[in-house]
This record gives sequence, C-alpha cells and structure tokens, in this order.
Amino acid sequence: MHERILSNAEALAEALHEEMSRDERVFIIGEDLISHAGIFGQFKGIPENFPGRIIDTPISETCIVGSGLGAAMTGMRPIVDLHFSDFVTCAMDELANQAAKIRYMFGGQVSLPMVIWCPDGAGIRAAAQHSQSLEAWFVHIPGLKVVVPSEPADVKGLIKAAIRDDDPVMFFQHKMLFRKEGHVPEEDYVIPIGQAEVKREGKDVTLLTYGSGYYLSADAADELAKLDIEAEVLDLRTIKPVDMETVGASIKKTHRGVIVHEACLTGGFGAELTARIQFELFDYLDAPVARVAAKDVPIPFSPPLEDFVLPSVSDVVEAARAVVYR
Amino acid sequence: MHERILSNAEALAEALHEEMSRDERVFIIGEDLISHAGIFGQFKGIPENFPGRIIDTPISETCIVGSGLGAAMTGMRPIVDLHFSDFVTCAMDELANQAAKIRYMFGGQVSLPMVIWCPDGAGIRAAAQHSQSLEAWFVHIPGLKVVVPSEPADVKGLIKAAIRDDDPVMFFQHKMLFRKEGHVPEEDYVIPIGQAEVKREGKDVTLLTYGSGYYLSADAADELAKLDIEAEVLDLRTIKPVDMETVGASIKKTHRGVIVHEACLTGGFGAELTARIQFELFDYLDAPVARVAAKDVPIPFSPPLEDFVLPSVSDVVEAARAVVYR
Amino acid sequence: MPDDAKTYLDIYQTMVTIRQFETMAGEMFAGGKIPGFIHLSIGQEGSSVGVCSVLRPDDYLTTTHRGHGHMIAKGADLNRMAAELFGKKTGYCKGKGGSMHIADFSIGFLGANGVVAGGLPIITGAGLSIKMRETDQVAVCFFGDGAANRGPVHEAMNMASIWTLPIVFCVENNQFASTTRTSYACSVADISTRAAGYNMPGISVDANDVLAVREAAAEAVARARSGKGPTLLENKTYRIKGHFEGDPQKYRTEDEIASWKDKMDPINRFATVLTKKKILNKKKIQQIWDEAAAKVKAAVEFAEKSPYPEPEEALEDLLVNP
Amino acid sequence: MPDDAKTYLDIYQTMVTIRQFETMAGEMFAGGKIPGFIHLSIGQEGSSVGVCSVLRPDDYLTTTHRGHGHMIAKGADLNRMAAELFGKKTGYCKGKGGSMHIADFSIGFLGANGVVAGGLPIITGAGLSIKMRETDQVAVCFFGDGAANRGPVHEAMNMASIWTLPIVFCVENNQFASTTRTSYACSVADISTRAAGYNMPGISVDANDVLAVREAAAEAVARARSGKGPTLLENKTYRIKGHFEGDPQKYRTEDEIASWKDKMDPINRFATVLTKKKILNKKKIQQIWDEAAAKVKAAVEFAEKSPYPEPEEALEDLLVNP
Ligand SMILES: Cc1ncc(C[n+]2csc(CCOP(=O)(O)OP(=O)(O)O)c2C)c(N)n1
Ligand SMILES: Cc1ncc(C[n+]2csc(CCOP(=O)(O)OP(=O)(O)O)c2C)c(N)n1
Ligand SMILES: [Mg+2]
Ligand SMILES: [Mg+2]
Repeated sequence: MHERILSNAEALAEALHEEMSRDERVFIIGEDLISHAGIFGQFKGIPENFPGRIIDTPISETCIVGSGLGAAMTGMRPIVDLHFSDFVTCAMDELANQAAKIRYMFGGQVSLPMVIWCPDGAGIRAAAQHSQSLEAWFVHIPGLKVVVPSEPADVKGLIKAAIRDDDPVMFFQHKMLFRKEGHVPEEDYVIPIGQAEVKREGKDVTLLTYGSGYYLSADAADELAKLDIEAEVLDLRTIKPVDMETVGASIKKTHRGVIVHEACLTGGFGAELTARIQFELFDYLDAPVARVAAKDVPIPFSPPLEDFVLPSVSDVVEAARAVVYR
Repeated sequence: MHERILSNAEALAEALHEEMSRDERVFIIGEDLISHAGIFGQFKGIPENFPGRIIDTPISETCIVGSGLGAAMTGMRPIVDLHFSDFVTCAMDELANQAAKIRYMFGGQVSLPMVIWCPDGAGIRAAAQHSQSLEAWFVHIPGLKVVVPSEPADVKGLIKAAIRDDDPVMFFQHKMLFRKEGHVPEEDYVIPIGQAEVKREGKDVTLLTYGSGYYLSADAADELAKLDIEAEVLDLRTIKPVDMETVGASIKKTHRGVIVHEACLTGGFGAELTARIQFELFDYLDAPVARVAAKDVPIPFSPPLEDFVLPSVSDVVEAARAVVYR
Repeated sequence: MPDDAKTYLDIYQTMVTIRQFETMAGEMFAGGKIPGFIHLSIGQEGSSVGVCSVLRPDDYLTTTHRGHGHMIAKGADLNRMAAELFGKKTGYCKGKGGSMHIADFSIGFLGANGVVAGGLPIITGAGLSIKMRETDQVAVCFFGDGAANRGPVHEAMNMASIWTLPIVFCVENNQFASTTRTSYACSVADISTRAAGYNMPGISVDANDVLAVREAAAEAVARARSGKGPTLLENKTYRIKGHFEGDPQKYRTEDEIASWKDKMDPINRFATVLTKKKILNKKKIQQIWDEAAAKVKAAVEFAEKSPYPEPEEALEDLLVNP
Repeated sequence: MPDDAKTYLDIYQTMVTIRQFETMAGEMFAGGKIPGFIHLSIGQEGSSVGVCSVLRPDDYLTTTHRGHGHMIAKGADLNRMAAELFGKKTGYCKGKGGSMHIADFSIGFLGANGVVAGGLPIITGAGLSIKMRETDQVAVCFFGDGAANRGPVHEAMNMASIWTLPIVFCVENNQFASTTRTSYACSVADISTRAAGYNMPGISVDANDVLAVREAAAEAVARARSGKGPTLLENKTYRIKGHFEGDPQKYRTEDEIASWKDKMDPINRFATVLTKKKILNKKKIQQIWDEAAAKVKAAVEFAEKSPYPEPEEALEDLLVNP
C-alpha cells in the first residue's frame, strides 16, 4: 500500500466530499463556513463543489443546532459546525434535551441522523472561552454518541461512519491537530463507531487515550521505551460507546493503565473509564488506574500559564512510571 | 436538644428568611416565584416579608442566570432559581463560560457571590425534560462549587454556607425530597461547603452518596443490617469540592465502597469519585468500587418505565452484597 | 380556501372534539389515571383549529406542553393520544413521552415539547429542509406568549426571515405564562409588533373567533407556500384552566375567568355564527357534542384496556444503532 | 453635556490614543509579541469614544472580543492593557485573560467577552443591581451586529424594558460578523428598528461622526439615568481591519475598504470639524498623535519589560475560598 499522506483537515475534507457526493441529503451548516472554507480549512473545495449545501448562518448557535435537528427529523442529514466546541454551551438545550432525547421520548418514531462537528482543545493561546474539551458532558447524556479521533485515517473513516449513522453523533476534533499528517487510504472505508485501536503494542502499561491525548501518549511511549518500559497505546477513537473489549484485552495483558486526555481532570472522561476498568477488571490490575489531564482551572491566556495547565508528554511518562514501578 | 421537625422546603425557607434578614444584598430571582412562593413552596413567606427582593422574571433562563451574574459582579448576592434543573441547558454559557470563569479570567479582580438553585430529579412522572440530575456537568467545570444536600438540617446549614460564599455555588435539591422531614436546629448555623458526614456507622461497606441517593442508601443500610452487613452511610453533601478525607477514613475502615446517585450511570459523579478512591486508596480496597445509578436512558414517562430506570433500594442492597461477598 | 358548510362543520366538530378530549383529560388526571402533569388548552380551540384548518397533512407542526388541541386539529388518533397520556404501551410513544412529549410523524406532527420555546429551533430546520428538498410544504410552530420572551424565538425568526423559509410562527397569547401575566413579562402589548424587527408580516387576531384565525392563517400559509417567507401570527386568547391541572391559580380571580368563559368561548361563539348561517341548530349541536364525547370515551376505554409497557422496554428506542 | 473646546480635544485625543494603541497591537501581533488572536477596532473610534464620552467613571460597561477601544475610552491604563495583551504578570488580569478577557472593575469596565453576545445577560444584571441599590449609575453594553442575532440580546432587551432598567444597548454595526455580511445575516437593515419590539426607543447613527454618536448616547444615557429605561442605539460604522489580525478577508475587496478609509475615517472627519472650529490645527494634530504614540510606546515598553507570570500562578484566582 503506497503512503498517501494527508493532514487531518485534508482527510476530513476528502471524506466530506465523498459523502456529499454519495448522498445528496448531506449538508453542512454553521457560521463563516464559505469564505474560508472552514476556519481551519477543513471544508476546502466544498463551497465550490456543493453550492447550496454548505450554508452560512447568523451567529445563532441555538438555532444552528436546532435547524440541524429539524432538518434531520424531516429527511436531511445535516452536519452542524459549532465553530468552537466552547459554544456548545449556547446550544445545550438542543443537544441534551432535544437531539439526545427526541427519538426516545417519541417511542422510536423518528431518527436523527446528524453530526455535530466541534473543533475543541487548547494550545493556541485562545484563553478560557475558546480552548475547552467538553466531551465528558456528552458522555453523560444518553442518546448521543461521542467520537474523538486523532489521526487523519481515523478522521476519514469515522466522519463517514458518523454521517452514515442514524443517531446524533458529537464529533470532536482538536484544533491543534488539523495540520498533523498521516497515511490515509484512498478507498472509501468506514471505521465503525465504538471501535478502539491498539496503535502501539506493549506489555508494561496501557496508555488509554483519544484525540490530542493520542499524540502525547505516542510520544510518551517513545520516551518510556528508553526507560525500558513497553507502553501499549490504545486510541479509543470513540468514547461513547466505549470499546471495553479492546480495553479489557489490553489491561489483562499489561495490568496497568494510564488514561490521557486534555479535558480537565475532575469529572473528565478519564473518570468514567477508570470506574469501568476498576470495576470490570479489578483482579487484573496491579496498580490503580492513573489519569493525566489538564489541571482543574480554566485555560489561561499567557503561554507559560497555558503550557503549565495542559497535560504534557512528561506528565504521561511520570504517570506511567508511577504505576509501573508500584 | 428538643426535636424540631421541618421539611426540606421549610428548612430552606427558614434559612432564606434568616439570610435575607441578615444581609440586604441577598435576593432571589427566577420564574413564577411569587404567586406560589416557589413551585415547591420553598419560598414560603418570602414574598410577603421581603417585597422587591424576590423577583419574577420572564421565561429567559439565559438572562436570568446572566442577571444574577451581573448583579453579583456589582455588589449584590443573588440566588438564581432555575425552576427545573433541566433548564440549566438554556443557561450553560452563563454558567460554564461566564460564572465559572470570570473571576479567573480577570485575574481575581472580582468575586461572584451567587447561588444557582436547581430543583432536580425524577419520580414525578415528568418525563425526560423535567427529571434529570445533571450535577456531574458542573463538577467538570473548574470555578463552580456543587452542593447536593439530602436532609433538612443539611439544607439549612448548606444554603447558608452557599449564600455566604463568595464563589458561585450550584445548589441542587431533589424535587421528591421537599416534603421529607427531619430535625433542624433552631439556631443560626452553617455547614461548611466541602464537608461530608457519616450518617450511619458500619464496618463492612461504605455507601457513598448525596441528595436523593442518601435516602436510598439509608433504607438499604437497614436492609443490609438484616443480612448482617453493617453498612456505613456517608452523605457527601458537597460533591465539589469533595471531602476525600472523610471518604478515605471510611474506606480504610470498610475496604469496600458503593456509590449511589440518581443521575444516570455513565459519566456521572460516581465515576469521578470511583476514580479518586481507586487511585488514592488502592491498597485499602478489597473489592472494586461499585456504582448504583439510573440506567443510561432519558427518564421515561410511564410509571413502570420510570420506576425501572431509577435506582432502587434493592439495587443498592445488591451492589453492596456483591462487593461484600467478593 | 373553501368556505362551505361542510368545512365549517368540520371546524366546529374538531373544536368540540378537542374540548371533550381536554375535559376528559382533566377528569382522568383528577382521578389518578393520568400520571405526571398535564396542561389543557380549553378556551384556546379557536387558535388550534383555526390554524390547522388551513394545513395539509404533509405540512409540519411543532407545539408546546399545551399541545393536545394542536395535535387533534392536525388529525391525530384519539386512542393513541389517550393511551400515551395514560402511559400505555399502545400510546403514540409507547408510554415514553406522555402529554408533554407526544408526536405523530405520520401526520407531520413533529412533537410537543417540554422546554418552553423548544419547538422554534426545530421548526427552523423543518423549514430549511422544505426549502432544500424543494417541496411546497409549510412548517408551523405554535408557542406561548411566555415562550416569546426566550432567545430561541429571536434566532428562529431572524433565520427564517433571511432565508425566506416557509414558516408560520404562531404565538398563542393566552395572557399568562404559568403564574405570570403577559402584561408583566412581555415588553409589548402586541407580540406581533416584533415581526417588524425581522422584516416579516405580523398580525394579531382575536383567536376566540375561529374564522378570524383561519383567515389570518390562510394568508400566512399561502405566503409561506408560495415562497414569500415567514409570518408572525399572534392568536390572542385566554387560558380558562389552570396552567397545569391542580394549579391553585392565586394569580387571578374566578370572576376574571368567568368573564372569558361566558362571553368569549370560541366554541359557543362559532356555534352562534353557524346557527345564524343555518348550518347548525340545537339538535345538530347536541349531536356533535355527543359524538365527540363518544369518541373520547372510546379513546379512554382503549387507553384503560391497553397494557402498560414492560419495564424492560425502557431500554428500547434510544438509538437506531446502539 | 459640555460642548467646549476642552471636551472636544479630549474626545479627539482619546480617539487618536485608541488608533495608536490598536495600530501598535496589530504590529506587536505581527511581530509575535502578542499571543493568541486579537480583534482591532480601527475605524470604530467614533462609536467607542462617542458613547464613553458621556459616561461617568462609576457607570458600567461591558464589551466584546473587539473591546480595546471601549476600554481605553472608559479610562483604562494603557500599560496594564498592553501587558495583558502580551500575557504578562503586570497585566490587568495577570496574563490570565488576554485581549478577549480583559477587565478593570475600578473604572466600571465589567469586561470584554469571548462569547458573542456574552455581555448582554451580564449588563441586565448590572442594570438590575443599579435599580435595587438605588444609585443613579448607568450600564452600557457594546455588542456587534453579529451578536444582535443571538438569543440573549432578545431576552436582555425584553427584561430591561419591563423593569425599566438604566441600560444603553449599543450595537456596533460594522457591516460584518467575521466573514459574514450583516446584510446577509440580519433580517433588518437598521437593527435599531428592533427596539420597537421591546417598547424602547431605537436610533441609528452614523458612528463615524463622533459628535452624532455623542449626542445620541447622551440622550440615551440621560434617559437611563433619570429612570426612564433602556435605549437601543445602533452605531453604524465599518471594520477597517480584518476580523482578527491575519484574516485573509476574501469576503471583501481592497476597494471597499479603501472607500471607507479615505472618506469616512472618524478621526479625520472629527479633525476637519475641529479645524473648522479652530480648536485644532495641523501642529496641534501632530502633537496629539505624537503624544498618543509616546504613551503607547511607553505601554509597550512596560509590557515588554514586565515578567511573564510564573507557571504555578495558573492555579491562583479561581475561587475566593478554594
Ligand atoms: C425553558 C423552560 N423554562 C421554564 C419552563 C417551565 N414552564 C413550563 S410551561 C411555562 C409557562 C409557559 O407559558 P407560555 O409560553 O405562555 O405557554 P402557556 O402555558 O401559556 O400555553 C413555564 C414557565 C419550561 N418548561 N421550559
Ligand atoms: C457564541 C459565539 N459564537 C461564535 C463566536 C465566534 N466569533 C467570534 S467574533 C464573531 C463575529 C462577531 O461579529 P459581530 O458581533 O458583528 O462583532 P464584530 O466582530 O464585527 O465586532 C464570531 C462569529 C463566538 N465567539 N461566540
Ligand atoms: Mg401563555
Ligand atoms: Mg460586526
């Protein structure tokens, strides 16, 4: 297989092109999409190739998500762009009380095939209101699926799965990863929602991660290798539903786990995953599950502050060493 | 001390009377407060005794919370009534991106003394959009405190603490508990935010709980006693910050924990508490920490469905037995 | 717009059916047969039937917590409605939704909503979808005067306007939002004046005159259907029953309610009109009420006889692909 | 309202100071000294200074992501502003906030906001607080034309109206919300027409004429201060720079920008007026620009010399009682 290298932004754009060609019900709606083809260039080519199917809106997050909802209920398959995931706050009713519940409340009469696309994460000195990772909120809402891919190949396969899925899917992509590159197969493939991947094998400790945490973990695994610790890197890719089978297999092998995510520690997805691991795999654990996450403060603006708050490769290394040498 | 029995609604009203008399900056704002003195009778006497300091609003959750914010920033101490906690969804930006972050973003220039009062919980056949327990979302937002009292004496002492606190406090009270009665001291007392209480001592397993889960746990402890299992009932009362000292002391004694809450399981506060217990007290645990919670669906309307979804006393008993006999 | 005797009789019959259904619901609630809480639309039948009388089956409708009337007017099945209110398996939503969360997608009824103003963002999407799919459907959104003060209304009206969506925003001003008078909570006397802020027509009608509503709605629907965009229609009426069944109603007097009940009842007013036109007479009126009562009674029987869902069914219907 | 030479000179000076500050900020950003992203208000000085020229130090102000001008006009310290933009410990927020989250409570400046329309709910509370504390302060809220389409604006204007709060809602219509033209996203040509929907006065002014803004703002502020309630003031202007520094601006032409820059510049227009009135002459103008440049240069030096916060300081200032 020859190496076809794409960035995360390109992988997304390619998948969107393919899906929008395949199914004319698919469209994209959100703020300021057309002029820049998406603020991260993620919709490159779409405005030209699919006129009328990428729609600029007023600044009205509530109604942007709501319009996705209403369109999904009446035969369309919207992709709703939330611009910055921080602004999910302006559409929480539409997400939590409507999108997640409508099918259930109405006894299964209707399906809501929609993707809520949320660029998230910190690192660009954008401060507290433009830097959050809020995926854990949505894990706590029955009725939503939550996908947080890291590498370009995953982005392509998973956005396709999300678009084809008949349920509402929250799709988070970290802003700092849009330029990250990787091999992306040319063919039309789908990565099923809810399937994790072991991206590096190891026997001493499992680094369980997703999104930007994957890159931290991959780098940490390199560092750990120098210390003769073989870390397995497990990229969850979907965090709801979570692939406990793959998680279980890895923990049964390594007996140690470190969860890595950028969202702040307390109440983050790491808590849920820890709770399940310790419950389902108690007898396999030789050490407590450790969590590496952002510190429990809003993301500050100034570079030394932001850098201090965010999780780092060395945090992962330290956490892994602590559980391994326990 | 003679037994002075009040309901949770009465305890709240008494505390509010005392605090509003003590400090004229305290006021209450929300929908439909005056005519019924609060939908659960929780503001009984306030409209008459504090005219102009309990304010009916239009249906505008965003601006109700926002107006609390603006008032708190400019010298007042608002109590914002959210009517049903489900409607926090309509004010998530004001809560998560503003209230929680303003002091921090502005470098500590200002404080936000406000209480966001949220009646929550299921059991009244109010279905998916009027029955949620969403406290876990707020635990994941640095900058907010989260209080979830159960018994009347706690309500009085904690609402006073919340009102006097200079930080924003989310204060959840379960709708089904307003009529629950208990002894409430007459004097002016404050229960510090962040302090748990062991309400029943036991040596075999700790039931860690808060809010409505406390009553389930207390009943379960009675049942367990019949099975010769001595359950310790630990009412957290505050879930952010959480009193790990009291939790630790109890787990070190019982070596087993079951967390009980009404919020749905996945991503609930039980996950965070489990993660901390297993990390900080790994060597003291003889069994995995178990979680008892609502099933992972929206709250359905029909009585047999709702009853099935909510956690029950027997769920707690089963979970406790499972960890004890492990 | 047909204006013949048959049409008028249909309208009258539908209003009576709603009244009988709501009356039954109130009784069943009081008798403990309907769990939770319910919000009745008695006195507001002029609005629901006036508007829905000009809609097609494939037009979309969203409503509120007070939506039984709209749903019946749109053509819903009384049996399945009653069963849903009772929490039964045979209900529209298999008992999962209840009064506040009921829907019938087969008639374009996209659902009641427990969140005030929750239907407005949804209707925007329904309108957009119509436009993108290039059909000539119309999307109608009922909401209350209280809802009118929530932000989503503003966003929805602006969006619908800039995209000329085929939407009728129908605000039912029944003078109260729960315990709060509209005159206190709403900054304008006529909510329809807000339409100008979105460059769309706005009109207020006496909604206890069903034909006035029908006329205004017909114009708004025609406008929407012909691609000219949205309208804000304010149906002025009065909530005769409490906000919810059991409401102590300290915020108003019996006299105030009676004054509306006596002189303004939309059903009686329409009966008078039709009687003058010789379309109705006392006997026919009695017959219509009896027929409606019988249908509602049958619905209650259906609901009562139907089983509750099995507890485990609570785990179904969340996701298409779990 | 004083209309003497000194007042005019103050106004002119403030406008020039803002222009110089913003120009510096653009340069410092380009040079990598300012992290993150910044939104400049060049061309909008007529709005910020016109409004703030009629405010008292104890009046409240909230603003947006594009708030440097408002903050300077309200009397903020340039050194601490620059230091904050640079992310330094000596900044207003100790480096925690940056350009989008800057505040100075000592001058009633309740903060910029990174959330579009985020200031509107807050200003409602500030207005309510004024009313409850029975002071004669006024609360002013700047927001953009883009913000005007968000729901909180609607809720805030309704609330302010029913409670006759002492608020001036000042929408700065600079014809763009990021890449989106106001003429596309906003359903009305004059946002001020929406005021009627809240039973409050609404007025649109040419905000590149600072005295026109000042006059309209004076009236709105007087109205608020005297307990007569809120006003919606629309300041029509044009955003000369990109939405953020570095914006490729594919959505407009150089010519369009130039036409505004040349003929409409609010600072030049005011200079012409003052020159005619003999309050200014070429020399004096040069002197004012030089003085402003010097102040801004000093601010940059202050910022550059200031230390970054220590990493661990990130853990401070979250709660009063952790
Ligand atoms: C967002 C939200 N806030 C508050 C409520 C509680 N609530 C239910 S109905 C209602 C009053 C609604 O008034 P209106 O819109 O006029 O409708 P009406 O009841 O008069 O038909 C309120 C406050 C809610 N369901 N949703
Ligand atoms: C709720 C929200 N949605 C989107 C954004 C992203 N955003 C930042 S500024 C902006 C445009 C704002 O336009 P306008 O209100 O006209 O202010 P201007 O930039 O023209 O001063 C957008 C869309 C945001 N910050 N907040
Ligand atoms: Mg009403
Ligand atoms: Mg603008």
